[in-house]
Amino acid sequence: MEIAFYVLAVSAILSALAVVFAKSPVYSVLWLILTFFTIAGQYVLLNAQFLAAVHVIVYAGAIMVLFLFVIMLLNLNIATEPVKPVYMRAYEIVGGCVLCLTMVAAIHTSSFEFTPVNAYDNSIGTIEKLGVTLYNNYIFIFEVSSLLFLAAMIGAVILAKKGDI
Amino acid sequence: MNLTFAQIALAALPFLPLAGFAVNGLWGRRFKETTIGIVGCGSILLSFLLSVFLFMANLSGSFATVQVRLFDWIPVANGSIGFSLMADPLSLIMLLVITGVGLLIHLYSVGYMHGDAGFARFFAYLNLFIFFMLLLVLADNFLLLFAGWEGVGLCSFLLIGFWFTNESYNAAAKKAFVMNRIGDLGFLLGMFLIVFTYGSLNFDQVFTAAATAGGANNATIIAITLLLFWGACGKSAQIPLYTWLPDAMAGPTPVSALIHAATMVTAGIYLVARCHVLFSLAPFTLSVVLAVGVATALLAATIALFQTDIKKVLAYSTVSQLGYMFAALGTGAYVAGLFHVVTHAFFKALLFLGAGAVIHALHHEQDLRNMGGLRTELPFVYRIFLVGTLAISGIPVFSGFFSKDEILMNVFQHHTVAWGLLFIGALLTTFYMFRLLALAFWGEKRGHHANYVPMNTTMKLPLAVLAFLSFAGGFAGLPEFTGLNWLHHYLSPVFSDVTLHNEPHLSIGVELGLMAFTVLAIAGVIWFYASRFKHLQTRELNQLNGELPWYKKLPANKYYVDEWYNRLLVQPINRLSDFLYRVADTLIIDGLVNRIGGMVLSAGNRARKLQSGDIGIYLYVMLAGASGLFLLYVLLGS
Amino acid sequence: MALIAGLVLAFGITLADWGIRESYFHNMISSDSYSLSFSALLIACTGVSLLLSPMYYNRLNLPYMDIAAMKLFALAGGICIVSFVNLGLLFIGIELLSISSFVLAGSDKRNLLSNEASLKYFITGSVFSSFLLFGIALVYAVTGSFDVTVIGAFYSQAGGNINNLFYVGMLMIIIALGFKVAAAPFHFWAPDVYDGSPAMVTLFLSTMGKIAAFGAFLRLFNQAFLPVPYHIGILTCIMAVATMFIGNLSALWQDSYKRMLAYSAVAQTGYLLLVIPASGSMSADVLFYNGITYIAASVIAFSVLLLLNQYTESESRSQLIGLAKQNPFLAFAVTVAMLSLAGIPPTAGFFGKYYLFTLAAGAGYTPAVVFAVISSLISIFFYFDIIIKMYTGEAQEQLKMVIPPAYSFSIFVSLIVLILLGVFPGILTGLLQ
Amino acid sequence: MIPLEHYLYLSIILFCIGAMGVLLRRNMIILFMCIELMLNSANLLLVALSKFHSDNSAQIFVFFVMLVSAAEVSVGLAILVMLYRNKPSTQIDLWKKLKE
Amino acid sequence: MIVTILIVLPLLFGLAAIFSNGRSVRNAALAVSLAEFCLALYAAYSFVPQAGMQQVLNLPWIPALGIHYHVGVDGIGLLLILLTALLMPFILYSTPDDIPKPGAYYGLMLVMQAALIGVFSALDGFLFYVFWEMALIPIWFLCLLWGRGNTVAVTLKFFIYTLFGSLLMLVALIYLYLQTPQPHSFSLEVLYAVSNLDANVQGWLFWAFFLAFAIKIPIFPFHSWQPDTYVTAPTQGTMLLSGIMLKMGIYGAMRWLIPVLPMGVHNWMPVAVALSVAGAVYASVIALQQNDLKRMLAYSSMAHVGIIGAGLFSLTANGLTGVVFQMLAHGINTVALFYVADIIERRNNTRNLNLLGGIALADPRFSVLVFVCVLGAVAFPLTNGFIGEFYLLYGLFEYNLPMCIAGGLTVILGAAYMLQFFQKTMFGNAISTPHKPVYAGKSELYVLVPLTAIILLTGIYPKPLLNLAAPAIEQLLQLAQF
Repeated sequence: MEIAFYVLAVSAILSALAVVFAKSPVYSVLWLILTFFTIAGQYVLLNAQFLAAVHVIVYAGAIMVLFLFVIMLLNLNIATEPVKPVYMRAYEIVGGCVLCLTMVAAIHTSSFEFTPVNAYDNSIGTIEKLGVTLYNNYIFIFEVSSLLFLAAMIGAVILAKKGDI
Repeated sequence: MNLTFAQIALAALPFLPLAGFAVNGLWGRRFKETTIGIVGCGSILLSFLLSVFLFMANLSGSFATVQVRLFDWIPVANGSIGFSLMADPLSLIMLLVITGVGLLIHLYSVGYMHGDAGFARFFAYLNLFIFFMLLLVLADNFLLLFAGWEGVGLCSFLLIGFWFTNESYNAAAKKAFVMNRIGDLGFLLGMFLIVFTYGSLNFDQVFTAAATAGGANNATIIAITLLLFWGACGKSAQIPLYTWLPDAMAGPTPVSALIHAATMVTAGIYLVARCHVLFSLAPFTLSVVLAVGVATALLAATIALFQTDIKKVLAYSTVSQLGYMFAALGTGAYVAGLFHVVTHAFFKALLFLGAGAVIHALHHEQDLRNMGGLRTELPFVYRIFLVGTLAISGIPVFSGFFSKDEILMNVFQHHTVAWGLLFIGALLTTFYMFRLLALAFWGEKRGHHANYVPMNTTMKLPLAVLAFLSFAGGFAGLPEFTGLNWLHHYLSPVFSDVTLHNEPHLSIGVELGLMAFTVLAIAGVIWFYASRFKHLQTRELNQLNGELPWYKKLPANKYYVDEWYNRLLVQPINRLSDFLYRVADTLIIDGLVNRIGGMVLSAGNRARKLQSGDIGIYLYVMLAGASGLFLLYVLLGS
Repeated sequence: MALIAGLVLAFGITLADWGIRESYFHNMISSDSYSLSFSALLIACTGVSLLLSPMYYNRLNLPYMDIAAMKLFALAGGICIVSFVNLGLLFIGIELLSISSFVLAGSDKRNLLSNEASLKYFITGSVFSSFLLFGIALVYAVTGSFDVTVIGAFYSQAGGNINNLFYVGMLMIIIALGFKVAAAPFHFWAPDVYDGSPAMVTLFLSTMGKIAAFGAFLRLFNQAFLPVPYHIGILTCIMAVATMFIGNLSALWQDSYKRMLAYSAVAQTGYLLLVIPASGSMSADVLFYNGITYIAASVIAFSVLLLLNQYTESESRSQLIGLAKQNPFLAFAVTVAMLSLAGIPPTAGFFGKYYLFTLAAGAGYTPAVVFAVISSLISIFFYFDIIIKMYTGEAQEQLKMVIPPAYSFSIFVSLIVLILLGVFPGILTGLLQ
Repeated sequence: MIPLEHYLYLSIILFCIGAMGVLLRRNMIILFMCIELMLNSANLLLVALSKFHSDNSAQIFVFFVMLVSAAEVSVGLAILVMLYRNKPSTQIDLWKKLKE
Repeated sequence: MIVTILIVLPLLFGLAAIFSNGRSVRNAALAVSLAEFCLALYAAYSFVPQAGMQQVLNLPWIPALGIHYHVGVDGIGLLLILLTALLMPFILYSTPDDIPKPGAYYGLMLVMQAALIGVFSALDGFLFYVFWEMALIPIWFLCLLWGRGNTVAVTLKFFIYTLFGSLLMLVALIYLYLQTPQPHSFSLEVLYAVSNLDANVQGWLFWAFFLAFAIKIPIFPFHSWQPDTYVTAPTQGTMLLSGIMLKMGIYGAMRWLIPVLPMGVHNWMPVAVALSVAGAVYASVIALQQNDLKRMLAYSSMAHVGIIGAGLFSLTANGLTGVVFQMLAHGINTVALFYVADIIERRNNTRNLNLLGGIALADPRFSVLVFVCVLGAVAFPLTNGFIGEFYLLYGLFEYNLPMCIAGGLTVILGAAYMLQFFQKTMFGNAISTPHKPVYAGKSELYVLVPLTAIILLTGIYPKPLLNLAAPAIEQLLQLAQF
């Protein structure tokens, strides 16, 4: 079991790095899809099977397609990255690492022996359990998120539509 | 209130001149000159009559001292100081002198100021001066005395700068007032010390408390008396603060006569006499007073020798005579000092008015070098001037002899060296007075004055009266051994508690001897000068025009005291003020505030630049901020 | 007009159930006095901006209907985050508010500045929403629940020795909400977005957006992290003081009136941020009072800007010279607004600042108060510069504008609010105890 | 059983890689992707915690996070299209007019 | 109840006047200020000195925070209200009737009066602070809109400088408010009772308060705003500033600094006295060489006030009596002198002393009145200046001798520069004025004659005023002992 976790973890990290350092946008989109698959794998390990499926469908399927679509539409595939002076890139890398280190340090100081809230049961990932909690406790957030979608749609239309309005 | 008639008279006394001032001040311009004169002199006449009445009542023993409290003025410490007046023999004598001589001078100035634009204003100021002088003399507490004190200073400022279109006169007036103010500060500090130690400012309470406390020569008494004496020096022009008096001659001559000869300058002596209880408790201060008096007498006499302006000579002679009075007070002979005040008021007023007559006649000519030979042209003026000169030099029978002799007697008793110096001073006085007489009246006529302005009666009458008084004044205080010293007897209740000076009197023989010796010396000087005045005069005139020998140059330039004051005090303050304003105020303090403002604005400019516009930098700084917060958390948290 | 009617209805409803205190939907959202009062405030803001938008947009001949829709979505988001009980609702509400703000920021498509504003807002906004998510995850890790009351109980019951992760989670939430509220290190987006987006949107964002974010911030702290640990308190104080100084200092030299208002909004955030470390009984009251005065002052300040936009393109301060001669009423209103922002007594702003300083000093952060005082002194420079410009100098002719009824109504109402609250602050204090 | 720290560290690393990507890359598309990556790292942590606490409300939360990121991407790309129409490039360095 | 009317009447009328600018605003404003004066006289008449605070009115203003509209008057407050009510009609009457925007002008003046009376009668810390700052805005507008020269920079500096001080005072007041027992309150008695402050906290608080008052008074190092503001402000503004607003600082120190922080005051007393006396000497030396009339008067006012400050912090019974009396005397004298400066400037349209002269020739009556004012300023006996100066110097003398001598120095220097001013303007032959202008016409006399009469009257018979203040000063001294 552990080996699977570590393999998936390492591949996730590598593909994430590849996304960042890929030359052309299409390559980075593909690497990102790979990262999403590794994360979905992690979900399966954490016996959140349904979630993994949804994750793959939503991210890999919908969002990545949207990205590819936009790249193709505006043929942005040309890797016209203006090479920034080295010291700028160095600063940014160092900045990222410093952020990571400080967060690790902050977390490292804490002991991890907090207690789980309710008893262990490995069927929390199943659909009918999720469905129960989703439509009982979180129904209001569900409705608000529908509002969110509506807003996003109208927003996208306002911004991206051609024409003078 | 069962006010006796005396109290009403006392209460009314100072307010008559005030009424005169108000009338002349407000409606003066509408009146003709004569009405102004009537109002001005009338008010003084009335107050003179009232004071004569009070004097007679006091003489006839109906009251020792009369006191009236008009209203209470300022609550200080526990009691409250009232606006209250008091008349006792000491103040009555002063009263008589002020109102008497004042009346004569008022009459004189009607003629003298004839035709001047500010006629009404002149009389208003004169009346105001008399009001403040009366306030000073009749006050029964230090504060009211101080009010009168500064009041007279103010009037002298107004009157010195009477012809205000002339810049130098204004400067002289300001100098007089500021110098008086310096003296008044000492007086004020003395008053504070009195209230601080004795808890009140009323004379009787202070004096009884001082007497009971006793203990001569302790620090506070000396401090109080020294401060009061410092005030007196300011007002009566003694050594450190005398330079304003000669410049005060810028005012019209009646002013110089009234203020700078007869009344105001004697205020200092009146103060010391009034506080004789305190002064006698502090012998150290008395010795200081003696020393200052003698020094001033000598210094002023030497300077007077070389003055060419008729009024300057008389001014320095006044300073020197005041030195004599202070020397008398210094030896504790308060009565002698006062007697000299009275006689000096008479003959010095006479001399000033005489000089005024000369100036009036010669169309405002004041320089002795352009006079001469007036004996034949102005016979009347010459005669009264002669009487005055004889009086001041101390020729027997004349008033000056008796008062000056009494002072010399007391000083001899007390301190022979001081007597020697004063004796020399007396000789010098005689010398410069006769020099003045000779330059002005004897010898041939210099200068180009032809038609002399005639003097009308209003000027002649006061001169005549004053001449008589300078002649007869002396008999009020005949020498001690004759037992007829009326003044001593009259003032004894005031100075009854002066125990210090009743050691055995000199034997009559010694007194007579001394008297004879001084008279002979003075007669010698007169004979010496009268015989060769022509030769001395010519030598002096060409020396004055040409180069003065070294030993004469110093006193001629008044020992450069004025220049020293200027260089040591006036210039540094002005330079400091310039420096403070330009550098300290605008550059440093104001500059600092403006610089802080500027710094904030420049910080604003830099902060504005922080917003660089590039999203990359924004993200970078934001994430750096986040990690900074984490770091801070880790440091603070653990 | 239907919109306005709808809003007035909503306003009425919120005020109607003022008394009841219970939570709905499996305690996702609750209607205690805190949430209702702040929701009412937010509704009022949106109402004002909707009231003013038709005249503004007609000149730009942009259809304002869909912009109005976005504003209403933003309002919905705002109301959610102001009355949330579950952290999920907080996250979704903030996202809803942000997304509609991104769109609003970019609503004037042809203007490059507005595009740039929306880009900057979007990128930084989404980066920091992931911070918020991470924070919520960490807090969930320690307490095991998303419900704010449960977290609060867990935290107060655990007392001092709670797991360190909790504080890290709290810090990340502070960073995220700090961004949303434009606190110091995370304020870089605010000036550019407020300056870039059209004036009507800036008014909406700086009033509704900011107050909603502060409402959420304080609600979270009042409910969940009540005894604010001292070192976290100090961090927030440092952030607050930094915001004040950066906001005030950069506003000194601004030539453009709009950008000056942007920086002054950042500075006012600094003052409001002082409420967080001193959260406790009075803090809700203080925030509400300051919120109202800030909104009223911004409405007046921005309405002048909007009226100016009718006539001139340039937004520099010198447009205001001589305004007092043209129409004294507008000049008086702007003077009161500026005095209130600067914190000068007769206006409500002064009492707000005083109330805030008392709260902060009471919680032991007196040095922060001294810094706040100094920065408010710096703010006098530019607030009074406006007043001076209005009252001295000769008036340009084109300022002779006629104020449409909508504007004069909203200016009049906010003027009344500023003066009334200034003279009788007693009305509001003690409302939210 | 994999101890919880490992998930925590993994998600932090992913988060920081995403942050670094946002800093490094100038191209908007890549930027949006890195933002997605940061959000996913938080999702991962949430799922791990829900397993640990065996309480599935965290997983529901992940649902909503996915939903939010979808909405964000749509608005983000709309903004990108709008920007592209005005300036034909996806570099964010071109947008520098709003400053000081 | 009277005090509230005294505050509300001018406030309401002022606000009304600001918005109307009919021609008749001037005499309406005059009527209000005269009514105000009669009311103040009645209050003084019905005031019983020994009975401590009177006319007290205590309404809850912000109950949640324990802040009350708590207003009352005692000896010192009443005298200052009398001064304000007395000077206001003169200041209003002395405004030339061709000023622009008269409505706003008179409105601001009346609002100013309301705020000033509020400051002198507030017994609640918060109310005091609100009135304190409310007094700042009208004077700022007055100086900005009706002043001459670069009014913008000068008035802004003045406003920010004073605000800096008062904001520090606000922080100190808040700190004190939080030290009061639990249901915190701002009322005077409770603040007096706060006793758990140790020495260095009292030190900090002392400096916060002292800075606010020192900037307002102004005391030496914090005076850089004063000369410029007095010169650029319109004369009526300067009259307000130097006549009454300056007393706010002194009154504030007496009411809020000395009784509330006795230990702090005691520790820092020598510094405060030294600063004030240094300021007095500094200003009077500078005034000697000034040839701008108004700037010279500004420095002279600063010198007088330095002595008042020294008397205040010497904490002696006489010193404090002197402070109270000199406040009145100085108020009247500076208002009269600035009005004179205004008349001279308007006739010769120059303020340079070297170019003036010969006014005594042109208008002797005017020069006599000016002379009386100069005497008041020079502390000549029988004028009000002397009594104040006497008490102050005596109080200073009891405190320590060198300070008193330095104080005495300013009296001498004062005589020097005031007489110099008088001679340069009045005496000398007329230089610049071709025709013989009338300096003191009928309207000027209506202001100058009453003022000079008051100068002489209060100088000769100050007893009623001193009796009014004595019990209050007694009580203040008891509070100052710690």
